[in-house]
Amino acid sequence: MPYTVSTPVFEGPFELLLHLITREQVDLWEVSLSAIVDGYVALIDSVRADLDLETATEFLLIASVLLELKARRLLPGSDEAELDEELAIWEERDLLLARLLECKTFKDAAGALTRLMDAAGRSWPRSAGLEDRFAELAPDPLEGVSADRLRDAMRRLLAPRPQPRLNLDHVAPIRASVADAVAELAEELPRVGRISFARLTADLVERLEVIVRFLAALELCKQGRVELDQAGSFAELHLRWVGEGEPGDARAGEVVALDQVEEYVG
Amino acid sequence: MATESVRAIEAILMVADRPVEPGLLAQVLELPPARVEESCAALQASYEAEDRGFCLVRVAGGYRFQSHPDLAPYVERFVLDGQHARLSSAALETLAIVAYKQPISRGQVASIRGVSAEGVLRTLEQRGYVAEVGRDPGPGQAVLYGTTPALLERLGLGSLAELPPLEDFVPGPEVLEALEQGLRAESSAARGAGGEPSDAPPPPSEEGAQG
Amino acid sequence: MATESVRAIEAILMVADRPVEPGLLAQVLELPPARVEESCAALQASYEAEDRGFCLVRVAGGYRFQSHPDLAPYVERFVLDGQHARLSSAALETLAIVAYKQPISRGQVASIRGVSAEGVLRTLEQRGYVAEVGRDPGPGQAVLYGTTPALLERLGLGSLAELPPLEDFVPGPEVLEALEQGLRAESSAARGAGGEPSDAPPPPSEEGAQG
Repeated sequence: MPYTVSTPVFEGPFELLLHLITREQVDLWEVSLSAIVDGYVALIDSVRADLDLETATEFLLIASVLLELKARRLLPGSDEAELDEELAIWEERDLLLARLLECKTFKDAAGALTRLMDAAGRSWPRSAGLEDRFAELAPDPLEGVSADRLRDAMRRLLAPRPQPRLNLDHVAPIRASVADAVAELAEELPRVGRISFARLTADLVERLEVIVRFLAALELCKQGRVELDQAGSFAELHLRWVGEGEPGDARAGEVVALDQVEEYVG
Repeated sequence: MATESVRAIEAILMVADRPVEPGLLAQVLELPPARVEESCAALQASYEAEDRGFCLVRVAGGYRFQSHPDLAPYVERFVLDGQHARLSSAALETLAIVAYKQPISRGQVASIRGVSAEGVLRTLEQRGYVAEVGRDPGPGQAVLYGTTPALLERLGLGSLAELPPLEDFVPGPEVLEALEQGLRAESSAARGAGGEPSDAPPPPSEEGAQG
Repeated sequence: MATESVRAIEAILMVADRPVEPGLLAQVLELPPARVEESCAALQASYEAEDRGFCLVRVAGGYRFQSHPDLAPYVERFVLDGQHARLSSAALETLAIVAYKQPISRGQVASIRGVSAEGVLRTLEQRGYVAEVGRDPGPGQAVLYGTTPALLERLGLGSLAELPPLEDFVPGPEVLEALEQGLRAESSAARGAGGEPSDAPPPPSEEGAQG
């Protein structure tokens, strides 16, 4: 299915979500990501001559948000979904709902401000100021103005004006690097010897961090420094340090090769 | 016919280049402020009754003369440089947040909008619609922003109290329902492609793998 | 009662910063000039009959509203009170631009500031801090402004060369563009302006590098 790009401009993820939910009635899970990506590539090809960067990035943003939403559901959830986790998901949903409502409230308030401005904009104020015959009387407006203040005003004026830009932090607010995680594990595992993956990641809040730890564990396994064992499908995963360095030797981690380890960042 | 003080108000407003507070008029004319307000109201009414091409309005805490909105097409042609440049929707939303939530930090604005507020706030500051009004006493001492009299002038409002109440914009039940529906689809759809949205709890992980 | 064109004249004169030539009014309103003169005369008469605190006068350049001479004592008190005389940030910015980038046209000042500069330039001119120093030789022959010895005196500077340097401040692209548009005009006007050679504007370093 070809995905046509019609872009009302979305300033942020909430706005995009609002639009998707209230206007388009899109079921986020029905949208095929590969179709979106194909459409995106086709779009870039067709408009290469005069590529509207803004539209292109906007579209990329939409795709990324959808990807994030989808990805969230793909991440290792728990089979035996713990109550806490389930609550957390509902809490997350309520939080998102509250933010969407707030976003919508201020969007509508902005609409009211626009109407006020449009109405007020039909009048122009009198700004002629003093007639010449009174000009002499007025106190000197330069009272207290130094040459330095002039310079400061000029520097403010010359400062580059900010360009509107999209901030993509929301797409992956957490930056986690596998290299860092490998280093952490290489320091921690020799100390504890054997540990379950669940315990190893118990203090992590973000799923991305859990994933990165998992990838780090795989990396160490590949390097032959860690043994993984799992009793069966969905059973508890255990890690055991088999690399050089005795348990308790914190320096063991320093010898782990970190080149070629990927970074997972936003 | 017209009293001297009423005429004096007309004369002063004619040479003013920004709205003049009634308190200042009262001081110059040596009149109680209430009398000034009465006189201004009388002037407003008389210009209206005479169908003048200008009007006397109260904006940003003061009185000023301005052209009558009816005549915008003519004035526009005369003014040439459209001084009423439009704001982007991003700027307007940010402005709304600052107007209703002031004083507010950049971080708070960003968290409501979900995108960085730095660029937009700087643009609004350059336009003179928002300004630093203080510092957060907490750690970090974030700059706090508020709106300016120039914004009130641009909105044609006498004071911030004249802003339409924010409650007016809180989405109604149908929007709330639509949003809930949308978010529900998020969790239910992953259970089975094309499934009816339901109140189902979040999906078990093994099915997510099909998505 | 009042015809639309008469109301339009009132509206335009109310927002004009300088006297408006009847020819310009006629053009904007698409009326024969004689009709404009008639309407203005009728307005003058009506303000007088109503004993307004302002009047419509015909000065060299055209028509303008001004305060009624009777009420000068009140206007003087208002002016002396000084509350409206603070140098606005708009005036400060405009003065800075003229000081550092002179000679410069009104249009260039406006494009650097992002808003119209007419009223502010006029106030600064009235005050004797800026003055016309020449004309842009290009089409339109825009008036070019520069600062006066009175400004230098006020700031306690011996010459423009003593203005605090902007150092290595790199202007944003839109400022550069605004300046580049006027470079040709600026350089030729600087030759033609014939100002005191010692007061020549210091060539700001960042322009030297880019121009």
